[in-house]
Amino acid sequence: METNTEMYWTGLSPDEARELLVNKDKSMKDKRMTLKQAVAQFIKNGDNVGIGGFVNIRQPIAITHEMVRHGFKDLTLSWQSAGMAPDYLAGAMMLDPNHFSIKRVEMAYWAHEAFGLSPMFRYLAERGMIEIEDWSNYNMSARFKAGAMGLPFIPTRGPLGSDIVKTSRTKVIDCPFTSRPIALLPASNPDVAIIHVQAADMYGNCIIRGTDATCAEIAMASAHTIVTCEQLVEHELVARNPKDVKIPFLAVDAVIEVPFGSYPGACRRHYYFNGEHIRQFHAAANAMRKDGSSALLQAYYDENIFGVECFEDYIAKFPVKKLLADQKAESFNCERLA
Amino acid sequence: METNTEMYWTGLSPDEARELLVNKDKSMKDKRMTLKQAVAQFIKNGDNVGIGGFVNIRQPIAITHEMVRHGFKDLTLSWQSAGMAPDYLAGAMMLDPNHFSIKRVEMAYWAHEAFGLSPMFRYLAERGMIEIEDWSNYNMSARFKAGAMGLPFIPTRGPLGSDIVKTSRTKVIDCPFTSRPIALLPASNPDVAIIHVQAADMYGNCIIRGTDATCAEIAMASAHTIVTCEQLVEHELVARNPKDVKIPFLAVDAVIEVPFGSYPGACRRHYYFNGEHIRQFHAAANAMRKDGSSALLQAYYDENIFGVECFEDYIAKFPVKKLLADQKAESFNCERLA
Amino acid sequence: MTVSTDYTAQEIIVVAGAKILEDKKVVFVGTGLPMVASLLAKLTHAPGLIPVFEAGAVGPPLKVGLPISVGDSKTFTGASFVGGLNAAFEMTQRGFADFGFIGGAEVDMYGNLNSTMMGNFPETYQKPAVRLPGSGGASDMAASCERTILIVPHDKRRFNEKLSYVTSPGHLDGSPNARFKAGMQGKGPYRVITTKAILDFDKDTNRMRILQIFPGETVESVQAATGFELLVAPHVSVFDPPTKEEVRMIREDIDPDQAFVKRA
Amino acid sequence: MTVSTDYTAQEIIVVAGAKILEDKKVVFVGTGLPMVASLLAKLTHAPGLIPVFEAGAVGPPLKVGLPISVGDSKTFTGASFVGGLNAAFEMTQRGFADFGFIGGAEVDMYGNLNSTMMGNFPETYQKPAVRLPGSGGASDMAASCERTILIVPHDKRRFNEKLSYVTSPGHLDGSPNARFKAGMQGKGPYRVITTKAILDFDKDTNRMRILQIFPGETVESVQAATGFELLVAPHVSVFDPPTKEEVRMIREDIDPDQAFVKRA
Repeated sequence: METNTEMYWTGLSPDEARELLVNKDKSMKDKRMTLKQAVAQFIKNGDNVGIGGFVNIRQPIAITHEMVRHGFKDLTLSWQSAGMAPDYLAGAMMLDPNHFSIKRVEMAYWAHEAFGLSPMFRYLAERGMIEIEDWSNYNMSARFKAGAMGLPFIPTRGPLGSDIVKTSRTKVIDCPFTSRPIALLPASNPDVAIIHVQAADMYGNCIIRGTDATCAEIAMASAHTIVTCEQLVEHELVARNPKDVKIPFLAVDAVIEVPFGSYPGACRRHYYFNGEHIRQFHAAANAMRKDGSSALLQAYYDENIFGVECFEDYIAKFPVKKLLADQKAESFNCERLA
Repeated sequence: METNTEMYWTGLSPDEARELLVNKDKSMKDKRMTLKQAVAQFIKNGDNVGIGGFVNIRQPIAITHEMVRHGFKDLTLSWQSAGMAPDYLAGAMMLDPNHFSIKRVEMAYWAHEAFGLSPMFRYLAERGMIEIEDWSNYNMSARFKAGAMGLPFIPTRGPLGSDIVKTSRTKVIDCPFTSRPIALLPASNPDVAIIHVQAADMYGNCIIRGTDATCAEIAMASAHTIVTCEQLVEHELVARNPKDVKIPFLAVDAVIEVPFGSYPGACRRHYYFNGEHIRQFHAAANAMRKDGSSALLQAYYDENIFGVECFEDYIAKFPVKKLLADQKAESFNCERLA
Repeated sequence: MTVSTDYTAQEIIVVAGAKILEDKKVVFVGTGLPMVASLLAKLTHAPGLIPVFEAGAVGPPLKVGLPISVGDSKTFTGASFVGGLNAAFEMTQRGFADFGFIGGAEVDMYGNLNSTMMGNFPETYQKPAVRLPGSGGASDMAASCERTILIVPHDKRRFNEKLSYVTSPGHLDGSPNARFKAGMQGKGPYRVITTKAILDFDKDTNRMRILQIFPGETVESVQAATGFELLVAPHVSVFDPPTKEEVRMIREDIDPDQAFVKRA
Repeated sequence: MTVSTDYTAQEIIVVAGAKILEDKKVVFVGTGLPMVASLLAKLTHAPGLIPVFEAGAVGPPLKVGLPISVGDSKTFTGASFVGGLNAAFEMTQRGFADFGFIGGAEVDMYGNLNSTMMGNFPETYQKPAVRLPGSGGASDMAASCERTILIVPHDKRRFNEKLSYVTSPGHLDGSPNARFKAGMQGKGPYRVITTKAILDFDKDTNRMRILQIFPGETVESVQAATGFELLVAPHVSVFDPPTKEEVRMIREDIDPDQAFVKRA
């Protein structure tokens, strides 16, 4: 793909990202708001949106639901490996590209491991409806890291020898110290990061359990960051163990307490996957991928996203016993006293 | 200095560092031994030694005492900011370069903040007895990080515009993405890392409190790592909160429990600085710097290092009340239930 | 050990994968069958195996069951170290991973793998016939693990002379030192485990070579299912079929829910 | 506010440093007087000031007393974020530090600083007349903080046309956009606080300029203690002397042990 091999910045250039941060109010202030407010205030058409989590773990699902309700045009989505979060956005585009559209994805993996391929990705890609820039997991993580470090690029071995070099903005140089080839990857500085974490205080200091994924890097790289959390806690509790904080308040713009905010994906300490619901959603999308029939997918969105006011209403549709079972399943992974 | 501007690797080249690690036994085994064994087994003449901690915080003082007792020739020492650890090594060289000698230092800062300059550094540098390569704190931290990442270099802004570019192996290139200059720093892969931490298990999983400094990066970059710890704890206790582990066992070769191992420097949760003792040591070295009289410095080493079998004997020379007072001072910084 | 008589193709892959892993080594575990194989190795001959998962877990005992994702909560409990993706891949790039398990939809004779797209490259890259998930961490593991173990179902459409897309580089064009010259690290593809055989790579040509065949297969049947010419090791042996106990462990202890090892 | 009559040179530096800091901004705090100034600012007009220390503490309340090192345990207690040096400098390089406080043994008219060596450069770099501690984090702060505040005791030997060594770059040669062209970030030196005056930099030439003089000084006395020609702002005012309360706070509340602010 010719455009990917020419250099240009999607999202912000390193100098733009710097300038925005310099001029931003970085004070320690109360950042609580509703998810509706946060999505309306910090995301705009054409933005590059950095998506946190990893595959279906700690993905910002509640935020993507709200984005779908709001509607956005021509987004670029950036992540390393993701499942349900881009699925929800892509499914909305399948149903009505005038309400929601993705222009481009920069990523390593869009599928579901044990839960299979993404029918949404196949639908959009195989019809040529989105630009794709393939990277690897480390490539994308390192690109966010470069953005978080205020650097224009970062060296990696990762894409060497692969066609990723040919279909991306990677530049391969001879290392000036060893003379061996090394890849330079352009930084990623998204316009906005969407992140779900286990706990945060009202200033945006975030505690992450289990994998940090690339959430801190995405938040630090982005011009703005929206954080949802399972638990909103007192700052004093957080400050007692500042080394548990993975994203400092300086990098966060909005904090919203959303229990089950990564559901039907998993969130360490809180709940394990709801595989049934993931499969049900995919079945609806797969029907449309195969024969173009949107009825099932439309019904899914009408029922779960367009037909509700907020994510809490979506969660309330699940049987209590199922929610408790998924919490119980996680408590087996991660036994602890309440 | 002409030699610093030509490229060569001190310590290990990135490819040598890789090869050594690949062929190393990385299994989870009991790595407890005496400090004497560890220093004899893992440090050799001519090595590049990476020093952990920051200025006089959590420096590997016990390890440097043992190194002085053992005697080493032609060491290269690498760190970002350090105080007492290189002072102890340099003081030994002032007294007898045939017993202990430093060939080269690669560092950002060698002094003591509130406790003043290092008379040892002035003595050796102003007599032209050691090669110096000046860097900044971030430069050195990033060089260790590049080594820890298996990369030959890392880009930074840090030395741009300064004479560090002229007196170091920095290479400035035009960024292939922005066309603006950017500095590339060669990785540092020391032969051996010497690190003190608050707690470790017998496999070498290390818990660090307060600043992580650059300890994880130095350990991951080095061919071998010697760790001393205030507290040796059960693996099960460590594994209960694996996110507290800052250096994984894979990067560690020797674990030795040495209470007060950073004394007379400070160690978060354990003890605050013993400024009196730092000043007493410096006064002895300063006398020699000013007029060449080694008597005071020799007496200090005979009393505290050569005249004792091990670091515990050195600590035992301090009045109990002073040790308790320095523990008490730290408990004020860092109140917690025992 | 009694030999199993009703093992499946996935089960023999898992057993072969487990046996290739050496005790006390570090294995960078990809999603799917490699997780099952690593757990089986750890429960049998390699209790000291150190699993690393790309989402950040290093050295977990895996005592709370089979993870269904490499970022699964089950990978973190009791681990020695937990960071994020950068930390895991930086360690790998540094040389901490002795083995890496990778898979793909297509493989060529030098062990290069495709998990990105099927179609004409580069023409249809942006509108492929079949869009696959993408590299995930495979390209990085391929570039930086010391040795890689490839898992590919054996099928003529998957063993191709030319790949649609090289996602995870193997021995590249097979020329001497090709990986080193390209800036990569590690020795590259070490074994290929398929539904029919275990293959390695010829030292001189870096071409894929039949090392062991699975029960019921012949050198000819393996070659017949391959879209390029395979080399053949001097003494091709038949891989021991899984034992009843190994199959029981996979079905009952490791993957009772058939998350990855399907019975049908 | 009653004016103090017995303040010392270091005390007026601290008060001036504190006043330059703005509330709710992020200040990257170097060792020594900047720590005292930041604490004074936080206790007076800038309670929302966010201190960052290069050893890794971000946003500590500093309620357990004055740190005597930028890696001191006192910087970590109650902080919002604690990493290591890479984390702190990466944040700075990204643009999180509004102000950085740096010092040196020598400064030139463009705010470049030396804290490395005194002697002939490059000839005696490896055997300097006086070896100073080295950059520490100063060079990084100079390259990447948005604005830097310089603290240098005012003395002809320290304010030089040409430095022995440029450790921490300021406005370089003063030419337009010199910093940007050199690859650095931020606007560079903003104020210089000396024992005699507060100086800024002329917008066009980037040359050091007298902005305010300390009580007892004149434009001439400041120039006389300077080894290069200073520019003079249109309306040079006299900086208000510290108040009794400010001096009391420094002596009793902030630095009772005279760790950095010596009374003699």
